[in-house]
Amino acid sequence: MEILIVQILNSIFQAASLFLLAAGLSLIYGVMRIVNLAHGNFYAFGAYVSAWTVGAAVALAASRGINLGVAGQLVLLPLGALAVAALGAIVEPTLLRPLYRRPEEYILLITFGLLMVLEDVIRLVFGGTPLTAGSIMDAMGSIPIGGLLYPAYNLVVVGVGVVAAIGLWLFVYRTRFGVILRATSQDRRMAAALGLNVGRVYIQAFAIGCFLAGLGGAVVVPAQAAVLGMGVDALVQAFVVIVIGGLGSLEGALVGALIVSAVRTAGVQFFAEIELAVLYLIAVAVLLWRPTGLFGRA
Amino acid sequence: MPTARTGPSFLWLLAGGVPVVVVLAVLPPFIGVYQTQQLTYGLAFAIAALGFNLLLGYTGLLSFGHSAYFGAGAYAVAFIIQRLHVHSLELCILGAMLGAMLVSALFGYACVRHTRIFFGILTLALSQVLYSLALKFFWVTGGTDGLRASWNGLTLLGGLIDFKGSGAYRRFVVSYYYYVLGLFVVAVLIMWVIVHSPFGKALQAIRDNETRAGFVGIRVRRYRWIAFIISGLFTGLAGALWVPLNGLTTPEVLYWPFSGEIVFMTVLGGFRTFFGPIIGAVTFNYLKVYAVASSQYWQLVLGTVLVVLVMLLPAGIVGTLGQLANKLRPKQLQQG
Amino acid sequence: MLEVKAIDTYRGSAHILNGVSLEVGSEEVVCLVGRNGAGKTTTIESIMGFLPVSGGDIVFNGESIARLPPHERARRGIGFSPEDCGVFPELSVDENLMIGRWLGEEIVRKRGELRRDPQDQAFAVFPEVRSLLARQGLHLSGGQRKMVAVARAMMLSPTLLLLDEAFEGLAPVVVNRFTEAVLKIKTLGVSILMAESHVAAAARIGDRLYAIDRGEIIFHGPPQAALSDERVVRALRG
Amino acid sequence: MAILQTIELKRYFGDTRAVDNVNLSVNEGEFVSLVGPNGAGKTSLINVITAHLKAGSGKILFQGRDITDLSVTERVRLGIARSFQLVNVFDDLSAFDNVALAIFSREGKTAHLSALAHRDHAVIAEADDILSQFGLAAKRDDNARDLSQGERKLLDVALAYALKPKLLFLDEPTSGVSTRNKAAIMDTIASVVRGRGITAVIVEHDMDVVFKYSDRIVVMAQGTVMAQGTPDEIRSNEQVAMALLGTSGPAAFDQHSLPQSGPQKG
Repeated sequence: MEILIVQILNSIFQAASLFLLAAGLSLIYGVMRIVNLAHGNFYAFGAYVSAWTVGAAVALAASRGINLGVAGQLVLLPLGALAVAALGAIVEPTLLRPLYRRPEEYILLITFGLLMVLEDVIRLVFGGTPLTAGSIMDAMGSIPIGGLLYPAYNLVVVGVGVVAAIGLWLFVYRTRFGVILRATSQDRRMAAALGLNVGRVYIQAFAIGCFLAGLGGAVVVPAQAAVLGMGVDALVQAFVVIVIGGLGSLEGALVGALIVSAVRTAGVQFFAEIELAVLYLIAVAVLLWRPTGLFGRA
Repeated sequence: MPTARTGPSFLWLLAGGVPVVVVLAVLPPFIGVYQTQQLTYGLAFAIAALGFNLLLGYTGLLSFGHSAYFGAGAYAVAFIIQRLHVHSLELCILGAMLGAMLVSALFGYACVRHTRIFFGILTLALSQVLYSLALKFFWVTGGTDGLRASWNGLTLLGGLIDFKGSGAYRRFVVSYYYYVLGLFVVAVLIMWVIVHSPFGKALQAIRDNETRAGFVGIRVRRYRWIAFIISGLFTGLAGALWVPLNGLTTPEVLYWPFSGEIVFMTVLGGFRTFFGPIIGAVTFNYLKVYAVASSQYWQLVLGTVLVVLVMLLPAGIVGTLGQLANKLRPKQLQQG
Repeated sequence: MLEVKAIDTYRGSAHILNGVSLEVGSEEVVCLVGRNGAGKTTTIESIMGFLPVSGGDIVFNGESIARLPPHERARRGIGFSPEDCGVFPELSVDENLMIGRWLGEEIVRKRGELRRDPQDQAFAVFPEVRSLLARQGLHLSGGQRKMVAVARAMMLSPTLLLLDEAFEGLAPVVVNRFTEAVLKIKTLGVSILMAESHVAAAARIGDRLYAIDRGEIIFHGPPQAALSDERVVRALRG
Repeated sequence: MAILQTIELKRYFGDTRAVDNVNLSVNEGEFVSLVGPNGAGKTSLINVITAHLKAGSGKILFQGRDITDLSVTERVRLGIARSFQLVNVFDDLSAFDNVALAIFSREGKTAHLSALAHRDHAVIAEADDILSQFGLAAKRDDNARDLSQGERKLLDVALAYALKPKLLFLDEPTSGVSTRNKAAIMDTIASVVRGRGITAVIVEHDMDVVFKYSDRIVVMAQGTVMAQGTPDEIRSNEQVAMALLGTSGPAAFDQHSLPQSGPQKG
C-alpha cells in the first residue's frame, strides 16, 4: 500500500515537471503555430541556471557564515525560469519573427539550430559536470509515509505542479491577457483589427512558454541533477505528451503529462526494458485513433 | 510537333554528371586515405539526403524521423555481419534494404495520414520507438555500445574483392570508396528517373495542391506512402553503406537529432533542387568534421551556421546559385 | 475623413487593385459595390492594413495610415467587421465583445468623451446581442454572428466602420433588421464604408456609391445614378 | 437518359441549409447552367456531387450507379471532373506539366516510376493539343503561378477537360476574368466541351452567357432548386427574375433595361 502511494507520488512528481514543459510547448504552438525544437533545451537551461544560482548562493553565504535556509534557497530556484523567459523574449523577435512569412519548415529548422547552439552554450557556460541544487533536497529532509521515508521536496514539486495547473488555467481562461492570448491564437488578423498588438502578444506568449519550460527544469534540479543532453530527451517526452493530449491544448498537456508519467513509473516497475517504446507506441496509437490528440482541435 | 523543353534531357544529365564522376573517380590517389574516407561518408550521406528529399522537396512532407531508416539499414548490416556471420556486403545490403523497407512501410503507413507539423512529430515519435528499442534490447543491438561491423571480414562484389594481408585497410578504403561511388551513381540515376517519371510529377502535384491532385484522380495517401517507402529505402541504403566505414553502429544514428542532421544537409544544399541535397550532404559532412576537429563546441558552430543559412540563404547552396544564375542571364542578354 | 488615394494592392503576385481611389465623409454611408472577385474585400483589407499597398496613400483624419500596422489603425478609430465575421469561435460572445471594449474605452478616454460608453452604443445598435453574451462564438447562427461582429466593432467606439458583405447570406427579414442597424450607427455619428455585392441593397442604404470592377473604380456617384449606369449594371451582372 | 441524378440530396452547415433536398437530373450530352444568387448553394451542390463535401443525406446516382459513398478519386475515375471557382491548379508546375499530369493520371500512368515523363510522346502531343485548344500554347513552359488570372482559369478548366470526363462541372469559369476576355474564354470553353459532346454543368452569373450556351437552366435559391427550364422558359419566369436580379418582369434580363423597384435579397 505504502509503495503504491509512493509510486503515485513519484508519478505526479514527474508529471508536474513534464506538465510545465509540455504546457509551454503547447502554449507557444497554440498561439503562434510554432513547434519549438529548442524547447527542451530551454528546459535544460532553466535547470542549469537554477542549480548554479542555488549552488553559488549557498557557497557564497557559507563563506560569510550565513545559512540561507530552505526558504532562501527555494526563492532562488525560479531564477532559472526567469532567465529562460528573458532568452525567449530575445529569440522571438530576432530569430523567429523574420521567418513567419516563409514555409513552416524554416522555423522548425531555426529552432533546431537553436537547439544545437544551446546544447553547447550550456556546456560552455556550466561545463560538462552535472549540476544539482541537492542542498534544498537535503535541507528539507524526508517525511514518513507509512513505513517509508519520502523526500519532502518532492511534495513541494507536486504542490507547484498543482498550483501551476490551476494558475495557468485561471490565467488563460479568467484574465484579460488570457482572452487576448486565446483570441490571437484563433484569429490573429481579427485580433489586430481589434487593436491588439499581435507582435507584442507573440513575444509575451513565447516568453511565457519559455518561462514554463525553465520552471519545469528548475523544479527538477534539487531532486535530479542537470546533465548534458537532458533537453533533447525532455523534448521527445514533451512531444509524446502533446501528441497524446493534443497540440495547443492546456488540458491536453495536463492529461498527457499524467498519462506519460504514470506509464513511465509503471514501466520502470513492470516492463523496464521497453518502457520508452511502450510510451511512443501509446502516442502513435492515440494519433491514429484521434489524429489531433485527446484534447486537440485541427 | 516542335519538341520544346519538357524536362531536363538525359543528355544534359550525362554532360553535367560524367565529368563530376570522372573527377571523383580519379581523386583518391591525390587526396590520401583520410580524405577518401571523408568523401565516402559524404557520398553515403548524399544518398540519404537524396532519399529524404523525395519526401521534403518533391512531396512536401518534412520528416523528422529519417534516422529510423538510416539506423534500420545500419543495424541490419551490422547484425548480419556480426550475428549471422555473412561476409558478402551485397547480401548485407540486401538485408538492410529489406529492413529499411519494412520499417518505412510500417511507419509510413501511419505517418502519411498526416501532413505538415503532425507528420513531422509523428515521424519523430516513431523513430524514437526504434531508438528506445535499440537501447533496451541489448542482446540484439548491443545497447549503448552498439554493434561492431568490422571491414576486414567483408567481401565485395560477391567475393571478388576481399581484404586480407598487408595494406589491407588502405585497400579497403580505396575500393570501398569506388564501391560507394558506384552505388551513389546508380542511386542518383534511379532517383533522377523517379522524380522525372509520371509518378514523380504526381508527387510534385500532391506537394503543390493536395486537393486538386485528388481531383485529377491521384490517390494522394497511397502515393505519399510509396514515396515514403522509396525515401526510406534510399536512406536505409545510406545507413548500410555507412556502417563498414564507421566500423560500428550505435543508437546515436537512431536518435532524433540525427534526423535533424539529415534535414540540415538537405536544406543546406537546397531542397527545391535535385542536386541540392547531394551538395548539402557532402558539405555538411566536411562542416561537421572540421567543426568537431577544430572545437569541442562543434554544435555551437554548426547550429550557428544553420541559423545564419536559414536566415540568409533560404534556397540553400544550389538553390541560391540557381537564382544568381537566373539573375545574371537577362543582364548578359541585354549586354549582348 | 477617409481618403483612399490611387492605391495598388497585390495578393502574392496577383495585381488586385489598380489605382483605387475613394472617399468617405463624416457621418456618411458609402457603399462599394462589385461582383465576387472585383476587389471589394481587397480594398477593405488594404484600408484595415492586412494587405500592404504598393502605391498610393490612405489618409484617415488628415493622417497617412498606409504604413501603419492594423492594430494602430484600429486604435485611430476604425472598426471592422469582415466578410466571415471573424468572431473568435472559442471565446464567449462576452469575451469577443470585451476585446473590443478595452480598446474602445481607451479611445474614448483619449478623446475625452467621458460620458460616452462604447458598450451602450454597441447594444443600442444590436440589443439582441445582450441575450447572447454567454454563448460561444462557435454556436452562433450566421445572422447572430454578423450581429456580434458589428456590435464588437462598435465596441471600439469607432468613427469609421468597415463592413464587408454585411448582408451576405441573411434571410430577408434579417436584412431589414441590418438596414435599420446601419442607419442607427449613422445617427451615432459613425461613418460607414460597406462592401456589398448586391447593388440594389446598397442603393437603398448608401448616401454615395462606388462601383468596382476588376480592381478599378468604374463609377462614383449617387446610388440611383448607379442603377441607371450601363457600365455598372453590366459589370455587376457579368 | 440521365447521366446524373441526385435524390433528396442534403447538406447543412449548422443552421445554414446549403443544399436542401435537391433532386437534380442531368441528361447525357446536355449543357446545363446552374444559376442563383450568392449563397444559393450552387457551389455546395457541386462540392457534394464531386465528393469535395460529404453529403448529409440523400443519394447521388451516376449512370445509374450509386456513388454517394465513393471518394473523390473514385468519382474522378468514373468520369466526373470539375474546375474550381477559385483557381485550383498546381502552381509550381508548368502549364504543360499541369495538363500532362491529368493525362498521365487518366491513363493510369502516374503509377509508373521508371518511365520518363518527358519521353512519353503520345501524352506530350495530347497535352500540347489541349493547351492550344485552350489558347495556352504560348504559355506552355511557364509556371502556373506566373499566368494571368484568365489563363489560370482556363488552365483550371483544361485540367478537368484533360481527364476526358463524361460529366464536367465548371464552377464560375469566368469569375475574376476581365469582361473583355470573358466572352472569348466562354467561347473557347463552350466550343471545346461541346465539340467533344461532354455533359457539362456550369455555374455562371452572366445571364448573357447562360442564355447563349445552355440547353437547360437550373435556378437555385436558399439551397433548393426553385425553377428549371429552357432559356426561354427561364427568361419569362417572374419568380426567377426576382430571385436573380431583385426585380420583376422579363425585361429584367434585357441588358438595356434596368431594375427600378426595391430589392429583395435572398
